[in-house]
Amino acid sequence: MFPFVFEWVWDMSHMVFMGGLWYALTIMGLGLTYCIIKALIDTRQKKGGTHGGH
Amino acid sequence: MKIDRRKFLAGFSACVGGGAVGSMLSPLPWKVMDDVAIWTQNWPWTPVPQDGRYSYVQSVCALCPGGCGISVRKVKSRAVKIEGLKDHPAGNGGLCPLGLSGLQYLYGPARVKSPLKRVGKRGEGKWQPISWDAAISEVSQKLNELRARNKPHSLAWISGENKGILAGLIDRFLKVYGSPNVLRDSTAHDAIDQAAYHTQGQRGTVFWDIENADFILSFGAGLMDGGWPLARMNGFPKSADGGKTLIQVEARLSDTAAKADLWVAANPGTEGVLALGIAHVMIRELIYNIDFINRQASGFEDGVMGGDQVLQGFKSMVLEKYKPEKVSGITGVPVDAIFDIARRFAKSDKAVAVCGRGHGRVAGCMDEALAVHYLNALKGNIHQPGGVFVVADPDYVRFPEPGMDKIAEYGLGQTRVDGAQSEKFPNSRYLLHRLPEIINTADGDSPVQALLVSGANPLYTIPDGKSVKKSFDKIPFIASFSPFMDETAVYSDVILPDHTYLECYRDIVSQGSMDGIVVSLAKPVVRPLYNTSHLGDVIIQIAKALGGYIETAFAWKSYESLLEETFADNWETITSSGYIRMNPQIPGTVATSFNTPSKKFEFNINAGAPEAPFSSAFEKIAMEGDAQNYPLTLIPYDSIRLAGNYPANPPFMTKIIDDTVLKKTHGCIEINPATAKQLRLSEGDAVKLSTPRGEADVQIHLYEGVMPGVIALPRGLGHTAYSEEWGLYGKGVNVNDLMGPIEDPVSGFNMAWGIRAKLTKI
Amino acid sequence: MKESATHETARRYGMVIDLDKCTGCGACMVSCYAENNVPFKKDESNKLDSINWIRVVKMTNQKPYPDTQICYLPMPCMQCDGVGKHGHSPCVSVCPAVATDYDFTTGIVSQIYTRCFGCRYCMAACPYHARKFNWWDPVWPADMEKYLSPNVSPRMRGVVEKCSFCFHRYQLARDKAYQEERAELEENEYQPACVEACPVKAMTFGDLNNPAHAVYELKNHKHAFRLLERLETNPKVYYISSKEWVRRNGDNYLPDEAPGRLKSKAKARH
Amino acid sequence: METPLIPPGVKRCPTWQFALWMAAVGAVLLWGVYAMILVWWKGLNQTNMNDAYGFALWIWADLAVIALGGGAFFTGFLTYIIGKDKLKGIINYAVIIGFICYSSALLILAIDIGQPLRGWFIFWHANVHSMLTEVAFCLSCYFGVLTIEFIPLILENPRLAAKPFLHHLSHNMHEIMAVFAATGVFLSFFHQGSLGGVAGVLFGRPFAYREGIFIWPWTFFLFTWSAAACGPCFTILVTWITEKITGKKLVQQDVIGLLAKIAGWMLITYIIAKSIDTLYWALVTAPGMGFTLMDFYTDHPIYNIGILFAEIVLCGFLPALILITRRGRENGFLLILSVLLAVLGCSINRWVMVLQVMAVPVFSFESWFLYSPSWQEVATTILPVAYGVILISLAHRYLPVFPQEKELNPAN
Repeated sequence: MFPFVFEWVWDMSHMVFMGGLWYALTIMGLGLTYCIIKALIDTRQKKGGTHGGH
Repeated sequence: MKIDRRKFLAGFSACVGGGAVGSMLSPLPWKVMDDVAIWTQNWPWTPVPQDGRYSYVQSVCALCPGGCGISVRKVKSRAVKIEGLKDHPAGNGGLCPLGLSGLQYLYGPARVKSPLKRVGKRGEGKWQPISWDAAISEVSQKLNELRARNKPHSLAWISGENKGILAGLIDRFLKVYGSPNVLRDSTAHDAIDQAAYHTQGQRGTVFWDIENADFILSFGAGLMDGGWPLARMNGFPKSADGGKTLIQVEARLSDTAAKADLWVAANPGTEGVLALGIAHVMIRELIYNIDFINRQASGFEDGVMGGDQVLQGFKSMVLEKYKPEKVSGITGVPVDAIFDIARRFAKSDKAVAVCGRGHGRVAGCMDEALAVHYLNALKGNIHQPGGVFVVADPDYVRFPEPGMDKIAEYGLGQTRVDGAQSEKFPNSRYLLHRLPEIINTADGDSPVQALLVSGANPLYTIPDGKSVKKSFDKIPFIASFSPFMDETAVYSDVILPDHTYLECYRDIVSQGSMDGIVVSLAKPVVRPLYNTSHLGDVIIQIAKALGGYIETAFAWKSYESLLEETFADNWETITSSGYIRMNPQIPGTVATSFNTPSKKFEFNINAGAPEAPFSSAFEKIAMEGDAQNYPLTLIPYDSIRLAGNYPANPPFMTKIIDDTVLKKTHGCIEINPATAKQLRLSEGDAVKLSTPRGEADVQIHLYEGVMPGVIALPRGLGHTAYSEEWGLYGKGVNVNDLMGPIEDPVSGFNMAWGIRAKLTKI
Repeated sequence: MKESATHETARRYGMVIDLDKCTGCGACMVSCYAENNVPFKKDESNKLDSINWIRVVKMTNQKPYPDTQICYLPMPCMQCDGVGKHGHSPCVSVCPAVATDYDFTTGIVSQIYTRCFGCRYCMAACPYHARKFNWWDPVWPADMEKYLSPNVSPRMRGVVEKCSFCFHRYQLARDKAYQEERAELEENEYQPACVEACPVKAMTFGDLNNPAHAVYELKNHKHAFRLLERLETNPKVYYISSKEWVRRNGDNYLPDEAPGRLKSKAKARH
Repeated sequence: METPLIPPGVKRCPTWQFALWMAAVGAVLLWGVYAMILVWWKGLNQTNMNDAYGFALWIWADLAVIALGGGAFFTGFLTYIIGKDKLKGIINYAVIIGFICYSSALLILAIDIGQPLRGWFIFWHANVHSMLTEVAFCLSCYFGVLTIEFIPLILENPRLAAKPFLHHLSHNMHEIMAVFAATGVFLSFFHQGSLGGVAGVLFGRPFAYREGIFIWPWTFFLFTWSAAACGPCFTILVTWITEKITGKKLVQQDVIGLLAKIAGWMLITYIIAKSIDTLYWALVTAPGMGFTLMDFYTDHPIYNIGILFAEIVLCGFLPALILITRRGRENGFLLILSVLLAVLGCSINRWVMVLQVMAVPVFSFESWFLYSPSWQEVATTILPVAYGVILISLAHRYLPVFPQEKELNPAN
């Protein structure tokens, strides 16, 4: 999973496979972080809550 | 701020949750995960074998009469593996699965760890550990008592030790004590040895020189089924790089039959008749060894016996009574095949005919042994390389003549309890299988008042287990020297456990070869694990306890000192190389080697003559039971994956038994699919197997390789002793319990090869 | 599969088993148990949960008495080279945790017990049933732990194990050669326990790439075959049998096919 | 004042009734948990698996729930990526079902492996060539996505939504849901496919082995395809069951109809592809390995040729043809029958690709390997069902799962 485990080889299969994995994890991580930070900001700005609409 | 329950809970949850999230960001969970995984790799209940210095001990296997050389790998003081010993004359580096499993006997759960005295009922398995002194005095008191009652001959010793110093000590002990009753199991070798005695006048061990033969005609011998060391089979079976010819006569497709060039499926019990049919063809076609027969044989041609009475010779008897057509009718072997076998046998350079069913556990019929031996004479291979030799028994065990008292002389003067060496059976040394019936039918007290058992498990191996048990119940005192908790040990009153062969010195007489006899030395591979004692030392101790001249007759310090004394000049050699060759006793020429009155090989077949060992009315060996009630024929078979005798199969070998032989605790019975179809039985069916001697639950296994109408059970299962962890307890059927002995009229040997049986679906 | 998957291995240890010689005695199995600390249970009659690194399978020609024949087939791990001999054996390529690997210096497929987490995918992948799972904790009753060899670690419950061609013996021999400053091992220096134990010498072991080794010639015997060759697993265990039905049992054939004819076709495929 | 736990405007059963229901299902759950603990504690000897049956009931259950949970990714794909807004009426439920299926799948995997405490080696020491590695990675990542998709719904529980932060979080997550959905689709494509690859790459098992393209055997694509086809069918089926149990209409029929129509077209194309694959395998791949089609079937009650017919015709073409016709879809009985058949067909396919692969002898001298699961296996397989029922019950009771519920069931 990480380049420091001994099975790791810098070959095509590892780059494609692990590239895909880290790409997905990054999107999820960034997306979540964005949501949390934005929610914090929204809370501080005391935006009115609108139910429904989504 | 007022903290109510709700707020407290919320705060508490927040702390816990926050803590959890926080710790997830710390290295802690990762460390724990790693530690847990490492823990699974070092579970304390999964052993880690200790490493250490390696060493190898050369010794010899004592688990069967083969006596193959072994090399035991040790790590520090632990023995970790047994392998074949290269360059040892017996085995030459090869070992059978039994020999390879030896360490399981040593370290296994079936060991008796100290002398034991029975406290419950016999066979109940309740024991009290006692000291060696107490154990020896238990035995010596009983023995003193018998002598006091002037009944020394009511002591019997069933011994598995056949040759060598231990056997000599046992023989000597009984002699000095005053009992003629040393009892040993008779094997196929006893029959063939007796056949050689009848024809050649030589007492010794018959040795078939298959190493040098290029053609074996085997009448049911389990050459590849564990009866013989497989390493001796070099060149058999045939393979890409050549090899020699093997013809196997057998009703069941055994491993030997499977490896044979030709499998001759003769009706069981008619193998000897087939031999005579082959003899017929050889004589008729003049393809026997005419030179040998003319010069070295007597009784081949008809003779005149004083007056006008013509004495029928072997030739005319065989030509008259064993015509291939008739033999074919009896044996079920096609006429063509009989001709073919005869011609191939006759024309081979070095052909030998061998016999002894399977492992040769049952002595067998004299007629059959003689018929096969005659065949070898016709081939003219007696005392020829690749043929048959009579090898003299080793004579290195020489004890000074002991003194005897009146009681001993009286006791020795009594007839043996089993009837061997009697007028009726003068040439048979032991007839152990007759013991149960003699005890069971005796008036009054049992003729055996005390029984000592070593190296044998008679309660398991003697046929008709029920009557064996009944007879043992009548013996007031039974002591076992077994290192293992076997059936007989369980049923004894005192156990004085011997060392295993890996814990002590012991001389082992390996199977003979053309160069004579090999005597190997078993060495203590490891120090005795438990509070056990060498049987040789125990005999000396018992003699000491009996005192008087008996003590004097056993004035050795210990078994080990006796061993050293016995080998004397050879001691150096045998300890360093592990074995010595004993002086070959084969006389150089055939002429001088026959010890008969005529100095020739005697075809002694005269019907009705009291000295004739061979019955010229020989057709098929008898079988117990009537065909009406018991439509099938049950035959026991031997497998190299099952130790059929003593000691019981080790776990490693039980592990390699096919699931078509043993399924969970059910023994499987082999039956031909055609027969099964008639009986409406299919694979895996649970059935009751009944014979005139008993019944057992078995499971059906359809096997094309067994003759229609015949059903086959393996020897070596159905144990009721040894530890449960040994993995054999209560598994399968002991076929010995389902069969009774049948007495050969000439030798008294058990010649039962099968019994009538029936199967009923449960 | 750390090394590039394109080069052929230097040594390819393999075995040739002469089925005409094998008597089915089982010495190979027992020797293997003792050598490799293979445990036993009270009941070993369920052959599907009985650990064997080499099994001797009994085959019959299915003909009625007395034309019946039996042949014993000892089956260790076939140490497959995989399609195109790239080391992609059926099992190595599927193991998710690199607990089994193909060693390019010997051609031997390893199994790392402490790495295996017991998913059993390799067992599903192996058509030879060479792989065995530790369904139970191994137990050595009485003093039997004393006979365990330190050369091979006993396996814990929940992992897969299999024949390693007694790789520890290779390591010992290699270390010895290294100390003696030799680059090559003699043929007899490295022999697995089963081969050594065979009392009828039905098994021959050595480097299939080395013309000096007996297996080099034997594998080209006219009656030599491998099991399931058509699956392109490329096993390194060869068999010799003079019996056609035995050779036919070694693979699968359509009704109109026969072992001999097909062999050249299979070879032509790679 | 307490914010109510139950969403406003909908009617829920009394607490005692709900508690009783939960207790009943909980008992089944506990039985499964007991079996699960047994297996973890004593090891896999608690199962009837053996060396020939290394993959058995659990792996089938695993593959089946993942395939059926495929409704989540495919509905998500249709809703957020393609923009079928109508499907918003059912997307929440699809996500919950997917969440249940995937969490169950992960749990089953954790029970199934011999060394659960080393399970993470599959990530740490990953062999990127193994289909199972791909499955494990995508499965756990996608489970993460499903959790992300599920969270905003949980946060819509009235009491939680009352907290401003949670409310905003929920709102923001909804806003960028398309991004997550797209990631989910990407991950799902690979793990559904890899699950197909698990069997398809087994070149030592002629029954399973399929040729393919690049590193992917045809089963890779067929599995993804069938999950996309049958997953929505399962969503429809579960929705229908939920409606029957609650006695309420929860999703508008045209939403169901749209989903059924799409599923139908997916199914018909899948089953045609599957038929072509089967034909090629039976006529080219297998004979090349020395097998005829009938070598793979025997007179066993399950593994006879009927199972192939059932999978492809009875549970493939038949439901597909019903679903692609308007009249078929609009007939309530036929609709449910066909989604049921499709779900069955997909399950049969997964069964065949796991258990029959193990059962078929590869050597001509071997006989078929048959196995029947132990009670521990059955219990642990039922465990996720009980867990799913509990989670659905809770979600239905406390969360606004069905946006159309209020309008379909106007205040009594």
